[in-house]
Amino acid sequence: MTPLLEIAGLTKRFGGLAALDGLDLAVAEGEIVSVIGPNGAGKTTLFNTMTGLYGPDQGDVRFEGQSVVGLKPNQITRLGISRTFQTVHLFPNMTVLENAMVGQHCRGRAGLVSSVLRLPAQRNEEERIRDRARDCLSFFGGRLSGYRHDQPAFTLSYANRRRLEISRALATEPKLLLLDEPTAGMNPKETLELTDQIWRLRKDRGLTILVIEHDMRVVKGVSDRVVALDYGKKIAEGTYEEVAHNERVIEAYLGRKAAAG
Amino acid sequence: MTMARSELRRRAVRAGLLAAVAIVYLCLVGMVQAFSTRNIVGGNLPLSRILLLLPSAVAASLAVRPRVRGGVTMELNMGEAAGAGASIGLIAGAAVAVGIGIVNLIGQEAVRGVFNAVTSALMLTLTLQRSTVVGTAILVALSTATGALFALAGVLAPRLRRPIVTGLTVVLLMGMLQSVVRVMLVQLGLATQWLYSVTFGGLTYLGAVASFAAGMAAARLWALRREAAAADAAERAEAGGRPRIPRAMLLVPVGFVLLALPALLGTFLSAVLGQVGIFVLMGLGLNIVVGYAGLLDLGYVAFFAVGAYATGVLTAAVNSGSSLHPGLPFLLAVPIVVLIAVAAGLLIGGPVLRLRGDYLAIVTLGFGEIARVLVTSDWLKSFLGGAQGLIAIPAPTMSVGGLHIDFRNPQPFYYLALGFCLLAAFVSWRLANSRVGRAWNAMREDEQVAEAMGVSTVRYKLLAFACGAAIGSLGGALFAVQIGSLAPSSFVFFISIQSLAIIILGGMGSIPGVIVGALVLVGLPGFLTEFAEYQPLIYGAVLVAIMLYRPEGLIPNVRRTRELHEEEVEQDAWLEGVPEPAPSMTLGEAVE
Amino acid sequence: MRRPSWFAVVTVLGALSLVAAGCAKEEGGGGGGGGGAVDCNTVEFGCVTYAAGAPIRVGTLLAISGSVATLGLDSQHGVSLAIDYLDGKFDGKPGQLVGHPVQLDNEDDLCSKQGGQTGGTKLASDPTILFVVGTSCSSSALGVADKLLGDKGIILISPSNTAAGLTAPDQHNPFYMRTAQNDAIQAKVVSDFVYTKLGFTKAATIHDESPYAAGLTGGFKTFFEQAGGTVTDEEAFTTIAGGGSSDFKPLLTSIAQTKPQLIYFPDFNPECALIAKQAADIPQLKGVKLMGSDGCNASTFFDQAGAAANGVYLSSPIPSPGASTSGLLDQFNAAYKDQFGKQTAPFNANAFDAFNVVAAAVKKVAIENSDGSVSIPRVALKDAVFQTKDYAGLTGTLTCISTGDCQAPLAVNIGVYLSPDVPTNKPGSEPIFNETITLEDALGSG
Amino acid sequence: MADGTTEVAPKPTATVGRLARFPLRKTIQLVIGIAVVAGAAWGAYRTISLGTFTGAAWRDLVVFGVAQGAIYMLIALGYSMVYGVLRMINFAHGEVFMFGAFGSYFVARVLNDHGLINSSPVLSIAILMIAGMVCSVAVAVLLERVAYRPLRNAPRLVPLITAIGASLFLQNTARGFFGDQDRGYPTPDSLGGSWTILGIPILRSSVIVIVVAVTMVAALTWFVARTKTGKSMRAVAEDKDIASLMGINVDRVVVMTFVIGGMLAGVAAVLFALVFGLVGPFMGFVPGIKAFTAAVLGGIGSIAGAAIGGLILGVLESVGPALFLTGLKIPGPNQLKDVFTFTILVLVLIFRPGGIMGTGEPEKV
Repeated sequence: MTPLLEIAGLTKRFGGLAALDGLDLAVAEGEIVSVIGPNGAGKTTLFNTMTGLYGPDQGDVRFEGQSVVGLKPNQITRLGISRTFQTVHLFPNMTVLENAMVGQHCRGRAGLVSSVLRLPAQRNEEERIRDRARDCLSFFGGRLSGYRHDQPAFTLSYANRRRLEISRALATEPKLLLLDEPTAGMNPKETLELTDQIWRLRKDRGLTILVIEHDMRVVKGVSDRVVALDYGKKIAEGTYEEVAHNERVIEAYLGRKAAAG
Repeated sequence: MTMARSELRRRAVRAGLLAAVAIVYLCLVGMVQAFSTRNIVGGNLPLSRILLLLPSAVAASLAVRPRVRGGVTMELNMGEAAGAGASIGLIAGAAVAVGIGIVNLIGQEAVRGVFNAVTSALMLTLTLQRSTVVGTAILVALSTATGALFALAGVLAPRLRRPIVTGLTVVLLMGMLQSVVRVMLVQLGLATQWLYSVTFGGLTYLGAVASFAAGMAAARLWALRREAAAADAAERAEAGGRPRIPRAMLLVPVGFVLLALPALLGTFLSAVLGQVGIFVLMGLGLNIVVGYAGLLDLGYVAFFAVGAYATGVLTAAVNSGSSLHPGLPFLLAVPIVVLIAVAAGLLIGGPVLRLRGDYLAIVTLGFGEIARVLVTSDWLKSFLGGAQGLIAIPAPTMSVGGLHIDFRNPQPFYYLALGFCLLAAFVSWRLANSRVGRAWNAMREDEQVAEAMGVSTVRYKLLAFACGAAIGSLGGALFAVQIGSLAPSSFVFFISIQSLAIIILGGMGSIPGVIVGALVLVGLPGFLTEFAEYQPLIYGAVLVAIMLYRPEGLIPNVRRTRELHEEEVEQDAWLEGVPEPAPSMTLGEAVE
Repeated sequence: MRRPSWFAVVTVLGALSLVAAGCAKEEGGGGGGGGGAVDCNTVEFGCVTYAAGAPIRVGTLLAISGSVATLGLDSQHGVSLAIDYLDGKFDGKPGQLVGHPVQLDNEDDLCSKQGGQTGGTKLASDPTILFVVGTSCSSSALGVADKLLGDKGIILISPSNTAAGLTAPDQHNPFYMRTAQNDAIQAKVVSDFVYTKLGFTKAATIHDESPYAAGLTGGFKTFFEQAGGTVTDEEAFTTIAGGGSSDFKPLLTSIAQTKPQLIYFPDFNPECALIAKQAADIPQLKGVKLMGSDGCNASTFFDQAGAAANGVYLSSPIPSPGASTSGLLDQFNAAYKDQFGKQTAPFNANAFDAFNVVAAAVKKVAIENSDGSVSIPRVALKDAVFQTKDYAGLTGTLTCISTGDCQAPLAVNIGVYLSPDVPTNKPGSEPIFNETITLEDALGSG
Repeated sequence: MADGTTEVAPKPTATVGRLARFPLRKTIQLVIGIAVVAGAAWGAYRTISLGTFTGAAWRDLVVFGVAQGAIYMLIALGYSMVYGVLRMINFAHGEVFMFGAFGSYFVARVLNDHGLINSSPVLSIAILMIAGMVCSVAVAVLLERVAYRPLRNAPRLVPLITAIGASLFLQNTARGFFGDQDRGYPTPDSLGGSWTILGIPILRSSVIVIVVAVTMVAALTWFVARTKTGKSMRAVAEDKDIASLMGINVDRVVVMTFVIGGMLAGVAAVLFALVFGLVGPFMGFVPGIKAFTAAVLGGIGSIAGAAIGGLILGVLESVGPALFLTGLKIPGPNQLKDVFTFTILVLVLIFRPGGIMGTGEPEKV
């Protein structure tokens, strides 16, 4: 069986610096894979390249067997890859519900004419979009439900903004979800909660998840497999235990720290 | 709690100085003198005198408003207010007096070498047509008295103040709109001499009193209605029911008034409303591009030109200055015009897809200029008429049961414009509340994220340009119909600014805002033709003032308001300490 | 207190209008009268009736604001003086027309189509307006104000519209006329001057995208090529106020490549002055003569162009020489200076004549009613104006022709200004060339 | 959590359409680019093969263009500096320029009345420059204080619209104050005529404009690179918040930026007035728009970019109509020069969105 996601020889350079350098990675359906590595290792660049924000210089990204290189971000989202951002990027002045409804955009078809005439098909679709958006928000229980639906997103607390971003990504109905440091800025309680929720995303929704994370407890808690990057190359891959004790990984983290100190 | 004396003094001096700057500015820029011939009431109250006293009045009534400092409201008593107002008026009056003195010292000729507006006529206006010393003294006294009076009005209870202010405003408006109202009454076959003086043109004293009373009565009625409505709402909230009258029902009287207007207002006012209609269309179109999609287009006049010229060329049946004159009927031409405009929108939108904000602004400005250059050019003269423009554009006509309707006549034209506006407003409204509108919104807020969430920014940007172009071209088509001939000098950058000012004043993204914006910025100057010269100045001031003090516009769109006051709301929320709802899951569940 | 609002407002408004209606019927209305040949109730467009002592209302639709205000205000002053002179003397006190005072309603044509439309609609909507003097700018009238007012049977008579199109047979509106000279005349005279007097056969033209300048350069081209000359280059620029550049050197260099003997630029200032100044800086234009028109011919040209004004030919249409002998022109000029100061544009005398031509016709057709009111039938008034023949006006002996041109045979002076400092060469000095022709002459040859 | 509370949405299997990978936008833009360049090349070929223009004429056109471009350059620097520091387009900069010209005009009139303009031209030009600078700086600083400072953290469209409003307001204020007729600006007689430099006769006024402009650009480059204020300007341009944490007074730096922009505009205004001999309330608008275009063209925020953009624009406006349109027998080619201005702007931005000297990197998420 072909893996859901297959990355082969992916290379992306900025000027002379290779942010990604011949990276290979495969993710099977239903897996949760963590990507770790020191700052500047190329983790976010990996996400950006996969989702079409950057075009790779070399290599290929195959999703469900077909290459997504050269597609625009919105097309890739339509194929079933969705993501969150390292620094939260919501639509701050739209309401919570509207944010999630934007996620549903790629699953709708209503265009200019049907929107203006409000044809039955468009009305049904609007209804469906609303229902699904509500459903995605309800994933976090009461945190984003009820009166919160009509609040503008910028009034949310930091943790809730992260949750809304995940809900919005869920609303695109992805098969593969890319989470970029989902627990950054959360307190330990919230972090624990989110760890559990990442599990549930797979259990309830059948998602395959690729997660960038710094918090090793989270990595340990969620990962089926861990991939470590440094200088855009894969330096280790395996279970949490294997990677955590890999010498090159330790060196990569400590070496950077030593250099910085 | 009353205010510390020193603080009061500081505030009065500050307000007085601001009023002084405003008066001196109004004199030097020529506005005072320009309005000296329009008598408002009788022969002794021309608009120029009102303008001279207005800054003191406004400054005084604002300066004495209660302020909240550190959670404590500070109010003034009547005596303090009158004193503060008098000093504000005195400072402002003294500034004018000093100005008069300086002019007399240096000599009028020398001053006029720099400031054009300092003429002997202006000096006479300032000294109230009297000798310099006496006139100046009277002016200062008047200014002081005005300051004191308006400061007193400022501390009155709102339920007393509002009717008075409304009454005065009505008198002022009736006086300013004298020729318009007079013509309207004459057309309705009503008498005017009791209301407007034949000799002075302005209101008679009887007319002024009647107008004031009408204003007071209207304000009172409005207040009563508000109270009733509030009581109603409270009752409804208790009962938890829906409004007694469905909102849609309110449209019936509104629609009735809209339909009846031309008959009530007569031809001239209908013509002005027709012009307002043209700019409502321009505003609605630009609103899609700027308000919904967030693409600042400074060359919107291009679509106006496309609409007008395409209509002119397509409907002309005889040689109109263009070698093409197919003579299509208007209704057949309009869809073609819209298609041409959409093509133009895509042509402009295509190359600028990657550009954002400021870059987009300058490039679209360039496209607007290119449109103007092309319609003027000798190169395209044989198609578009060049500098001489197009003439003999036929008016659409219709025959209903033997009644021949010519849509160039102001009243039928009003209905044509109304129809187009309703259509455009409907389309805008439906789009705003749909998947398309949501995509535009998302794109405006964060283009890259919107794209990552599956919104094709290329498609939606082009769609916004195309919709904006289509609606704007309808405005152009109406313009061609209304004027019947086109000159390239009508298609200048100022039209783009005018459209922008309309949506800024009304509130970006707000459809009622566009209508109000067009009424204020296009309608009022249409009624007050001597303001035409100061129209650009007033537009500039409006743009700056709105952005500084009320960036969401007069009739804001909810989301825009949030955007512009994001910081404040955040602070408020923090102050109020909005509690986080309890987590829906116990800690135990979350722990492995 | 349930729903006081709407009903109350409507009731109050209704009551007010009833009161107003009660006071109505004092003025206006049918007028009834109409003795003599005309029955006001049946004749097309009816009559305007003014009650005893009520003022006759006359509109003006002139460019009275913005950068062209000098043009419109100047004409407005001409009309005011005409009202002053109704009693046969310039004494600052208004005279009366057929026993009624005259009241002016001054509107602004903004020198644009929109202005013509707004002002025209406003005046056309007032049934008490007898006739309108205007517009200042041709574009405000053409197809806009002429039609709006004409549709109501209101005469529009312009002191300063010069565009040929307004009185072209296929475009002329029956209620439109003018006392300003048709551009065709000036273009013809300039062409004659350049071809015959100077003996040049190659000329280039520059217009400023205004209908006036484009009309003159177009007319010049037609006449000049008929005479046998060649127009080597036709250039145009956007005015500075309209968004154009102040740098004419590239444009002049381009023109220089076509080797004309003369450059004709019938534009306005400051562009005329800039062209004259910068042409002096182009070595390849050495020996090439420059020629402007009445648009350039203003004191600002000499101020701004300085020494570069030397040797520039300027044309200037003037009232025909016979007119000033009556002494009226001198009186008029003195009164103008007395009441309004410096004359800012050349069309005040045309405005004076415009008012008077119609006033004379009013005297012919006005019907005095028994109650002291006066009725003026609109169509008869128009016809009477068109019958004007050899009327002794300020600008000459005026005759109206069927396409609305009410003009004296026009003299066009062409002067050359050797130095702005030599008083004799200031505008209004002795022309080096002058030609007096009628419109028929000009058009007949073209 | 109970199962089945959330219905798992059916997963659509979207497939990539055949044309999905087709770079539509790039293709459109490439086609436009090629069409314009090909049209221009064809026009130029026809013009040159017609041979109406002499070599001297081309040389003159280039020199005129460079002189005009030098003025654009000076104004463009003001736009660029403000943009660099505040990320806003000071649309009213053209009016700052205009007020500078009026300020110096009133001084020039006094000097002329005393005959100083002709008797000591160098001194009077220096005085005029100072007068122009003072006036422009005053207007620029007032503008910043009243209209822009309260909006420093507002969404980006807000200050831009304010600036457009301020531009309109200032323009019409000047019109009300000083009248709408242009006024003749007294110029020294010695400024007329030309000097021959390297065998090319160049108008004296052009030489002065070019020399002053180049000097100012050099001085500004030095100022920004070397002085303390210049360095803090660069720091604020990088990141306002961090700069203020580093102890830089951001308000002061912003005011300094407007002061310098105003000074450059004042100098440009005096040069403009000396070359064309005119001042008027609308004189700032067109040079302002052109300079703004030049700044964007060169890469807004960059000093070298403003200089290069100004020069390109000046030369293109001067040479373009003659070179590209004469051969195509298009009547009134100079009428169409704004079409060149904005076409080159669009072309450059299509291929280099940051302008010629700018960076083309997309914003980072």
